[in-house]
Amino acid sequence: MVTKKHILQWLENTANAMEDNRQYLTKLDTAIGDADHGNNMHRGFKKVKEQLPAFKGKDIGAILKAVAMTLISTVGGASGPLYGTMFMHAGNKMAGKEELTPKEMGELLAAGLEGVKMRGKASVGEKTIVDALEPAVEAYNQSLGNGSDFQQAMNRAVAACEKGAEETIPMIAKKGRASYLGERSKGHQDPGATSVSFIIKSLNDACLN
Amino acid sequence: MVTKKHILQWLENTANAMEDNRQYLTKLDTAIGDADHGNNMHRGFKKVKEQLPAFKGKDIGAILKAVAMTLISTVGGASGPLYGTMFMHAGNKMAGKEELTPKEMGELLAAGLEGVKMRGKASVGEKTIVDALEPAVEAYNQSLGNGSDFQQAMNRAVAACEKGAEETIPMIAKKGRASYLGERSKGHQDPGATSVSFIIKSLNDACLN
Amino acid sequence: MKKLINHPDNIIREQLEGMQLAHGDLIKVNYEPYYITRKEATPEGKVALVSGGGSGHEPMHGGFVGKGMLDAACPGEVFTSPTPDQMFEAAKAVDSGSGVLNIVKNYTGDVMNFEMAADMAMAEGIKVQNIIVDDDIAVKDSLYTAGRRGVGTTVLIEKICGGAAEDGYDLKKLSDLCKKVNRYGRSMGMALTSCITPANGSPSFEISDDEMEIGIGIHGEPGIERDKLKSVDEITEMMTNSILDDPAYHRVLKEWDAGKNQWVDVEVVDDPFKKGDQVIAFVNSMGGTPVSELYGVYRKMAHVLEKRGIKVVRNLIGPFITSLEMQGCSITLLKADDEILKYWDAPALTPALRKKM
Amino acid sequence: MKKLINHPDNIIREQLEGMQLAHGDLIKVNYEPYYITRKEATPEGKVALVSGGGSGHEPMHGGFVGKGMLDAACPGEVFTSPTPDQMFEAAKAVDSGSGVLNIVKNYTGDVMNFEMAADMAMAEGIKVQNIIVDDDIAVKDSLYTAGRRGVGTTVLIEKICGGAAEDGYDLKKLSDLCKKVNRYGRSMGMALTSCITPANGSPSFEISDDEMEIGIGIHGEPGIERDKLKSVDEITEMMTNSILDDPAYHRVLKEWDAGKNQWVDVEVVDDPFKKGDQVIAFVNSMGGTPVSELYGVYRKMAHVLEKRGIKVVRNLIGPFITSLEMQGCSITLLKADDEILKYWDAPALTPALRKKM
Ligand SMILES: Nc1ncnc2c1ncn2[C@@H]1O[C@H](COP(=O)(O)OP(=O)(O)O)[C@@H](O)[C@H]1O
Ligand SMILES: Nc1ncnc2c1ncn2[C@@H]1O[C@H](COP(=O)(O)OP(=O)(O)O)[C@@H](O)[C@H]1O
Ligand SMILES: [Mg+2]
Ligand SMILES: [Mg+2]
Ligand SMILES: [Mg+2]
Ligand SMILES: [Mg+2]
Repeated sequence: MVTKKHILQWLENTANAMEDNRQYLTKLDTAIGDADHGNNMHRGFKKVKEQLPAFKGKDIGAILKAVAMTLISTVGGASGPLYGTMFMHAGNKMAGKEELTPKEMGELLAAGLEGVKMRGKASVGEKTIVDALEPAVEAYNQSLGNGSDFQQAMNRAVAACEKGAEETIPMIAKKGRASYLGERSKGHQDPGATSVSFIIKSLNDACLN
Repeated sequence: MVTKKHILQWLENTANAMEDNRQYLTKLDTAIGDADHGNNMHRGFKKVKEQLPAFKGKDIGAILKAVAMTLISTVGGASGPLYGTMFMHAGNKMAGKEELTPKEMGELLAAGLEGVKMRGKASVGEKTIVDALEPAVEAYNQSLGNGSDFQQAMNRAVAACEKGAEETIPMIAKKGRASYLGERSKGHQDPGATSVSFIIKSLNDACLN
Repeated sequence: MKKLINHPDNIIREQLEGMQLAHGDLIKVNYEPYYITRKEATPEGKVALVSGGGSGHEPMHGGFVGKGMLDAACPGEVFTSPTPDQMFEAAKAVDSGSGVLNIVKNYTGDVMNFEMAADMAMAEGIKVQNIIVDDDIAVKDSLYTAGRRGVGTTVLIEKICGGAAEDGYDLKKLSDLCKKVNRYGRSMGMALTSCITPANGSPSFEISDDEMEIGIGIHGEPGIERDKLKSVDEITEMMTNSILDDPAYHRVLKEWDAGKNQWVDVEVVDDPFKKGDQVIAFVNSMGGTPVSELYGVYRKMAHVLEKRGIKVVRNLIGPFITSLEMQGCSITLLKADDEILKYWDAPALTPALRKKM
Repeated sequence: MKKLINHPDNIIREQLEGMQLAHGDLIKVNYEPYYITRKEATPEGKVALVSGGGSGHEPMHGGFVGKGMLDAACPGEVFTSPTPDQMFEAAKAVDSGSGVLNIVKNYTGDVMNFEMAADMAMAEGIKVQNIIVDDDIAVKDSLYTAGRRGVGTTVLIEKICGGAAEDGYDLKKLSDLCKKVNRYGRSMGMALTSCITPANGSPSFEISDDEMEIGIGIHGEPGIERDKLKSVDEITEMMTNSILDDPAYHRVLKEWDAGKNQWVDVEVVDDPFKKGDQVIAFVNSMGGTPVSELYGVYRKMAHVLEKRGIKVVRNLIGPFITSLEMQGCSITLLKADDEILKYWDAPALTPALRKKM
């Protein structure tokens, strides 16, 4: 079972990952964007991390919604509303829950993906967050459907997510700021697809403990 | 005797010297001024050179005054009025003359120096044109007074002028733009002192032929 | 990085404090969250005009808050869209009951954040419309991209719609004017140097001494193409002709349908410029290019327009929508009809733009 | 060298052509020799205000020609004083019979050229006075130098004396006001980068990434001292305090004595600022520094002034007296009495500065 402790650990791991990879994500965004993605993600999750102690009394749904509000009001840019909506939809779905079954974790992830797609209208192949998040969600749920346990499913999700992020390299961006570059957006890994892979990896790391 | 031909040759030599040393003079002015002295002198004497054919019918005084007007209306900056007044006073002194005795040449130079000093109020030691021009005029007239011939006197003038220009190096500027630098103006040769040494050298070269 | 700043983390706050100290007679800065409003409350019956976007484009938008232009502006982090809570709080602060028009530059982040803010404001009973500005012709198609960026026309819209709002336009009429000005305006930009965002401290793109970047946006993002540095005449001719030759532009823009009570997609088409058009010509500095060079651009642009039978009836020249200290310029041409000219000429008194006041 | 220009030899002409095309409703450019006048002739009875100086400081002076400010401006080559024939022709073009006041920045070249021009104009029967602006406190003494340079106060003088001239001041009264404003104004500047003059194509001074130049003029000349780059707070505090702590400044300035019919030397003393003074505060960009950073400067300056008991009653913020694309800023403080405030607030309509028109 995934407990609130795991969720709080996930958020802390994510905050640390964004701090560690601030420059890396910004560098990716320098190539095909406006050089702020690492700064944006770091600003948002730093704030989330500060608020973790205050989240302790909340249920998982409420925690995720509080994260959403924090991201929405601190990140800005494209990633703020996208990740904000991701956590908002995930939180709505998990309302009232104190712990999650592996199946519920699959629902959480799916709701998050659905939130990103609702907000950003992107599909796979457009060089966005969706290119990493959708394979991750699919891998997780498929793996679980095929009888894998939670840990195996999470591992598959992480692998699919990282692969999805890498596969954005040859893509021509069709959404977001990188799309202005047309052909010139080829050959660079998408910042958002990369940051979501850190989020999924952080979740896995949290649940391993 | 110095003829009109010599005077016209002087002006042409000066124009060529300013063209050749445009960057050098500007470099000197970059160190302690505003990086335009070579450009200013080149602009002025280029215009003078263009007008040389039109000067043929004029007497020496009129030629020098025409040069003055051209410099005044094309050079600008500090050097425009200074050299303009130098040629204006020299021209006034030589009014109506078609050729000059060595003594008259001395008067021409002295009138030019007096023009520069009247306009700029500088004395020797202040890191200006005067530091090169005054020794040159004194050397010429002294040499002539001591019985030297024209050529010897001119050579002495050139040597004194160049020495005067070099001796501006350790000086602290007290006039013109370089004076803002105070102590920092030390260690650099004055652009105006240098350009006047080209003018005197050009005169000597012209009269040698 | 050479900038007149303290710590990069504090520049938005400190520069806002500077604005407040400098222009306290015109504006009021709110710090939590950040937004700037006029000093005086929105008069009853007047639609409130709100805009916002990443910081680093000053004087846009904060410098355009004041009589005859914006009622509020929301500054984001440098080159990062502001957040919905800023926009929502600003809307609440300036709504007089006649509604709020949000002027939104077409960047994924700005559009999404303003949409969320509009939803929040409408949930509180505030009438809202979001109008998107997408005038940067460097972005060619809209089918395979996020669409054209909002650039220079934004400044002109803020002046023109500001004048009309002052004159009593209701939300519907003002939205229609805003959409028209956007349809009538087209821009193109270029850069000689990259800017440096304070948070990063290094150039947003590398460019050598003999190169320029064409079709640049205002966020230090790379442009559409890299070229050898050319003369101002060549650059200006290329930019002006590109704007004039740009064909009809089709795209789908989202707006709020108050009747249906939902966001709807509307197909919008810009017609190309044609001989005989009258225009407002706006030559803009990216920040590091001095106004003297803009006059060189203006000169050639005027020659090209004259040759093409386009008449410049008004102009604006200077650093109004910038990219930090980037060197470069943009040209915006706005087809001007009587309504547009009337409100372009209307009085305005803001920190950065002043007319008849 | 990265600039939006064609050949360096043609930039003055081309940029003037651009100004004419852009501002033909306000100004008229004369090309041989170069000078800019207002479009309309000087009204009878009005003293004509003329200024001029090297190009590269735009919008000064050409951008300040128009109602409420200058009647004419003479642009020289880049960073080089214009020539007497320009000033003489400009004086003839704008004199209405009530005389011409030349506003002359204190550089050896400007002073000498304007003096020759005044002599030429007076020989033609035009009443002339030359008033020297020397407000740059970076230059410490006047005994051993050419004296303080004319910098930021020039802009304020052109506005204030422009207003007074419009209001019917005669040549004597206007000269007195001009001298008072100069005595009341003090400036200091600094640079983060060097500018590049088009004719040279290379920086006027070398400066490394962690250095700044303090006490810089506006001609790309080196400053008074080189220092490690500091925070905007430290820089601003140092500049503001330097201006406030500057003691009485004694020097001898030349002016025309109409009674004696000759140039005379007049001893002039500036009194230092004191607690309780009201000031107009002018924070200026050297060209390449964007206005956002100026607000950072303004903020700290306002804090220092407040602490020192000096009250800012008006301000001006932006690139008004520049050094091509140089990055850096200057601060000018002008003690303001009722007369100065009255004409600072008076209407003006010029390409670069506008008030109540
Ligand atoms: N419509 C969209 N759907 C999903 N992800 C998107 C969309 N548009 C942009 N993104 C993601 O946002 C990332 C950029 O985020 P960020 O740099 O923080 O915002 P901005 O582009 O406003 O500067 C891109 O790398 C991309 O992955
Ligand atoms: N008062 C003066 N008397 C004589 N020479 C002067 C005086 N002031 C400046 N100069 C000379 O002028 C030179 C600079 O000329 P230039 O660079 O053309 O003018 P500016 O200083 O206006 O840029 C100096 O090197 C100096 O020799
Ligand atoms: Mg980004
Ligand atoms: Mg010089
Ligand atoms: Mg961004
Ligand atoms: Mg000069």
